Amino acid sequence: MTAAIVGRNPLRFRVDDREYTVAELAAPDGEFALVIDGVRVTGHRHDAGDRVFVRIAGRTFVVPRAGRAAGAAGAASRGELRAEMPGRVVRHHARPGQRVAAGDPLVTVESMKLQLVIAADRDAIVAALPVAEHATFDRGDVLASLEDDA
Amino acid sequence: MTAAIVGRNPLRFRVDDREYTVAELAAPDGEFALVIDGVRVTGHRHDAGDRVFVRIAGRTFVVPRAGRAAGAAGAASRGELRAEMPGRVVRHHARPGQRVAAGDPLVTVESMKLQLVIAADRDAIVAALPVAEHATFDRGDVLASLEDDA
Amino acid sequence: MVRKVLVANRGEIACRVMRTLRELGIASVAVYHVTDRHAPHVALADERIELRHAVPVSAYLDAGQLLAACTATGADALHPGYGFLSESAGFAEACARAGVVFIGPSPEAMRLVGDKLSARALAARVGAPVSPAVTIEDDGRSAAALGFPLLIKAAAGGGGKGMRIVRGPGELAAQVALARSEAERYFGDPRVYAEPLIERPRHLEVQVLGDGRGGAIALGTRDCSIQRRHQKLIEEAPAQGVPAGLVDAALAIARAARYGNAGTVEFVVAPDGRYQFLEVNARLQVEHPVTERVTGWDLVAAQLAIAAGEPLPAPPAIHGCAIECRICAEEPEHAFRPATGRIGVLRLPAGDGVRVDSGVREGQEVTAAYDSLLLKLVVHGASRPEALERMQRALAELVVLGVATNADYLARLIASAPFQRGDVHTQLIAEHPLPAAPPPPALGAAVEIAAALADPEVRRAAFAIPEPYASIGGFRN
Amino acid sequence: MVRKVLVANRGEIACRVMRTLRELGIASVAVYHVTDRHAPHVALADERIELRHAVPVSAYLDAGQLLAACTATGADALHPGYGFLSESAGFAEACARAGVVFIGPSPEAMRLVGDKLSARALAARVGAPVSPAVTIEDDGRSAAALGFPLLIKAAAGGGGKGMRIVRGPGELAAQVALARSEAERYFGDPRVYAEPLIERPRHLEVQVLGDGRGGAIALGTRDCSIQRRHQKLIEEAPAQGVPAGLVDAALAIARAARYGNAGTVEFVVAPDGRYQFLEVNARLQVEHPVTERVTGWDLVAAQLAIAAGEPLPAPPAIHGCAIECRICAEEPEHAFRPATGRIGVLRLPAGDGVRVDSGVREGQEVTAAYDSLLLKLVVHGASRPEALERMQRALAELVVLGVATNADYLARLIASAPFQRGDVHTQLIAEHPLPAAPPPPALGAAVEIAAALADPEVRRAAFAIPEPYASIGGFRN
Repeated sequence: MTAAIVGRNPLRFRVDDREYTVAELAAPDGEFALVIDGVRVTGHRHDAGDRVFVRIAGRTFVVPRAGRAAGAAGAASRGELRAEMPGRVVRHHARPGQRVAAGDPLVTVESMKLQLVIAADRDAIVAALPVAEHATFDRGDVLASLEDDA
Repeated sequence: MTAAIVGRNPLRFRVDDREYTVAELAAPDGEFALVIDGVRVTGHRHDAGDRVFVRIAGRTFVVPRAGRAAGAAGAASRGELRAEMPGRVVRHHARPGQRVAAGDPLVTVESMKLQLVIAADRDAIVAALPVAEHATFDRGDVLASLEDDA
Repeated sequence: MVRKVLVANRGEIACRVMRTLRELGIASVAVYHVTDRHAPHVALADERIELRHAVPVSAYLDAGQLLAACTATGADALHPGYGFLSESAGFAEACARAGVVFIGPSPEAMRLVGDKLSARALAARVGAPVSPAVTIEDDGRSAAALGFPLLIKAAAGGGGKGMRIVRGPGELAAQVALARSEAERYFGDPRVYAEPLIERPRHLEVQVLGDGRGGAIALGTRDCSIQRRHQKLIEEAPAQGVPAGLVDAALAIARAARYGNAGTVEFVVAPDGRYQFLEVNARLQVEHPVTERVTGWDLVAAQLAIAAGEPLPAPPAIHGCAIECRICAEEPEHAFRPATGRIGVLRLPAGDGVRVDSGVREGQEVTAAYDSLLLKLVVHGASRPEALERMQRALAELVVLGVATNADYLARLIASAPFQRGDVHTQLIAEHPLPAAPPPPALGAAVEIAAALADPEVRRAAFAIPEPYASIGGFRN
Repeated sequence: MVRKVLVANRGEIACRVMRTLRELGIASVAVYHVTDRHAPHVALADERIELRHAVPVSAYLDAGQLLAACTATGADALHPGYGFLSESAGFAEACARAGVVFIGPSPEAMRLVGDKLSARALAARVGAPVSPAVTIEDDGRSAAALGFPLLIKAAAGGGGKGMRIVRGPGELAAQVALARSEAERYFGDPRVYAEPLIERPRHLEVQVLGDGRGGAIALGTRDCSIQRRHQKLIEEAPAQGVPAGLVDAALAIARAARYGNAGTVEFVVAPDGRYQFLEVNARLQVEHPVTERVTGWDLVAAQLAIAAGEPLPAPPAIHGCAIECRICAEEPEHAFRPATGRIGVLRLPAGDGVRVDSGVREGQEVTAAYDSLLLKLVVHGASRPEALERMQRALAELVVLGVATNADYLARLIASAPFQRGDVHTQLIAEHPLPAAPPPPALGAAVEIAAALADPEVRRAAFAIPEPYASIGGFRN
């Protein structure tokens, strides 16, 4: 059971084969406020990296985030890992066509003087690493694309 | 009574004609821990922009900060306003030679898709606006330099 | 028993009422103006309804929107808190018409005690001492017979508004005119009266619960003499040196008024021990927690029980001493004028015997739109000295940065000899300004250095590290 | 009276001791391992000394460094808290040799009650019921005469360590060997003894204060039957259904031991009401706040008064009911195994009758280096039902995110019928796992959507705004 975006304007998520219309309201640090199918839902939330803690209605839930990419990239759409800020590719750790497991390193990038490793967010086959080693990229550029191992 | 840096390695401040050797220790958010002339001093601190709240030894002090520059730049040395992140100059609001008051806008910049106004941090005369309108700049570049109106 | 209560208030009192509702298994509805959308009382409630108004404070005074919110949420009762509409007989009547239980006294009792002249008459009728007062219908010369100094008050008044001190016949007419115009402006009622001024009085009050049928019990006394601008700043329970007969007088007044629900009967006590009836506050008071701490009772739960028609319990025993400090956004060194700012750092005291009733959170903007009360520190100890030590400890632990508060001033006041001795009166603050001592040089320098090192530019000059990475996330190291 | 106290502990108990020291005007010294440099107890103290050791927990057990810290800071007394060196007679002696007042019983009394066999003998001598026990010096067959099931315990033991249940003769020799090796490992003393196992017992205890000269008073009872892994999770005061004679037995033991300072005499109560002496805990207990709440006494202040040689006061009256929940970093659904993580969000409950003794702060890393206790929720109410409602409210307000805790489990446990009835025993948790119900679909979807929207990439896909600006500083909007 994970939530996937299936529409924008209005924002819609699919969870467990059901779709929900979602609007986000402002909330203080550590909290969230959503309107889901017209019902206001508020609670506390903390992103602990590999898992997200969510507290709603007096219950705390821990939602694991499988193969979350550390640092400067994540899965914008299911197949693509995009850069969150401009930078330079330092090294490739995989080749197109290679089978990788969730968490395997794909690319090391340097942004704002920090080196960050972009990792696979699921078990997959590397489709492409569009930015060559030592080449620079801009925010939003695709750093790696994956395809399902099927 | 304000504190000015008069030395580094070790860090030294001058306050009210006396000099103090200062070391900073790690501290949680909202707190500070210093060693001043060998004595550990801890407390809470909040930067409210135009004034800093400092709580030490059960007393709260409010330290005004005259003519502080808002936004993405500040006075690295007394005459220069430098960029804190890369960006592009959108517009100049003053010309070299012009007399400005503390808080007057000098340059509007765009960084990371946000527009920010760099303002004068004191009453002064604009010495230079080294980055032209629409030109890009890097972190640390001088965006404006001021000279005393004397 | 009610099932869902709309809390027609904000800040600490709204939070405090909701906590009891939750313990009783009663649903709560918050109302809020958009400026309060991140306020704690909105987060604490089970449901929330926005009140729309151009003026924030007016939103909470809008009877129509409040009753519409009751209808929309199915709330079968309304708790008014204090201030706002809590003492409006008209609003209580509107609630009754709408089928919503108003948690408070009946409109009739509110009207009776809300008018100072009818309340005085009632008190006199049951034998409570009242000041020799003169209703002023002329330019003031009718009051001169009382002698000077005189106090002029608004008949419809309360909270110190419309009150003027007259020290001699020369200023009488001018002050009467001023008092009338203030009374008209604040209360829509220009009637004023005069009474002899008692110098350096104590303000004592009795917490009562009435059943609305002529029964009432007392939950002990409070001393609320520490005031600034006629508003209380520190309260304690029980009061020391309560004159004989004062508590009985309060009960007689509550019974004669057929007072229902929680109320407070206030008295002024002269240095020689003589006392006079002052007024009745027909609501839960800001300072009710000190009574809760020495009785062990929950006054909001008691209000709900009375509203449900339950009989009054036997009066409670009093244990130890409780003290409350009102922590306000204000500047004691500038005549306690209200202060504004964003609360950047908020650390609340904890530990045994310390209760914090807070209506604010870190990150919250404190504006002039609302009352300056941020939170209340309430301590309880086995004795007054123990409670005082505990309050000093709580004040030392409290950290509110980003807006000026009276916390340091309160610590100096509590440490002062008159307060420690219990030698208090309502003019104490005015007579003892207690300015902060200038910091010793080492402390002053530490403050300046710590403040300088808050500045990213100073930090860069000092340490030459890229600041974004040094300050984002977790602890700096 | 002492002037400066070194608190040889960490976490909530160090904070709690320091708060009383501050109220009494006594300076406090914190000790800390570098891993605790940002911990609340270090910030709360007047002075602080770092203890150096490769193993964090060993730093707090290093008698030499602790006494050197007393010398360096001029501390004239030491409060050991609980755990660590609090029950080490050798350390208490070392303090005395160094001229530092150890806030606790005398080394002699500690030794007498610390050894389970000598404590049992003492209890039997004053007529307190003790179990028919057999000291095992062979492979266990000497214990078989007691019948089965049996409990094997370490003579030097405590806290459930070295304890083994033997259900039949076949496993006796193996379990004795295991118990011996655990006893040797934990306590450096392989002596073990056997006693008949009481099924489903309650754990009741008496808080005593002794003057060290044969005088002692009782501060009422506590029920600490709710345990997991032989460790207490929920405690309440006073205990219900206390067998006649139990409190007097506790006092007789404390007096015969010439026990000085605060201590606890523990008993096991069988379902039929018969009770047996269990052990004496020669220190302040984790659960002491429930006794503070029902007596109104400050037990740390009482410890300091006794250490200063003051006479014992008259025993206190007991008011209402107090309950404590230990909030631990652990996973109830995985046999309560300890959990680790960084506390990213921490919101503590507040309001009337709620006390929080916390040893953690937001941003703090919770590691396996220390005990899993994060904080204690303590509530007080006029009755047990009122206290239970208040605890549920406090648990609902508590937010700890970033590390798994037992808070939700405790809420389910308190809501369960046996606990509500007070039908508790030490095996209740083991017999009632109380798993969380799966969330209803709408709630489950809300959790997933809220979690997804915590991800910057999902946010970008959803809103297409530059995330750094959306999340830095103040409220998102």
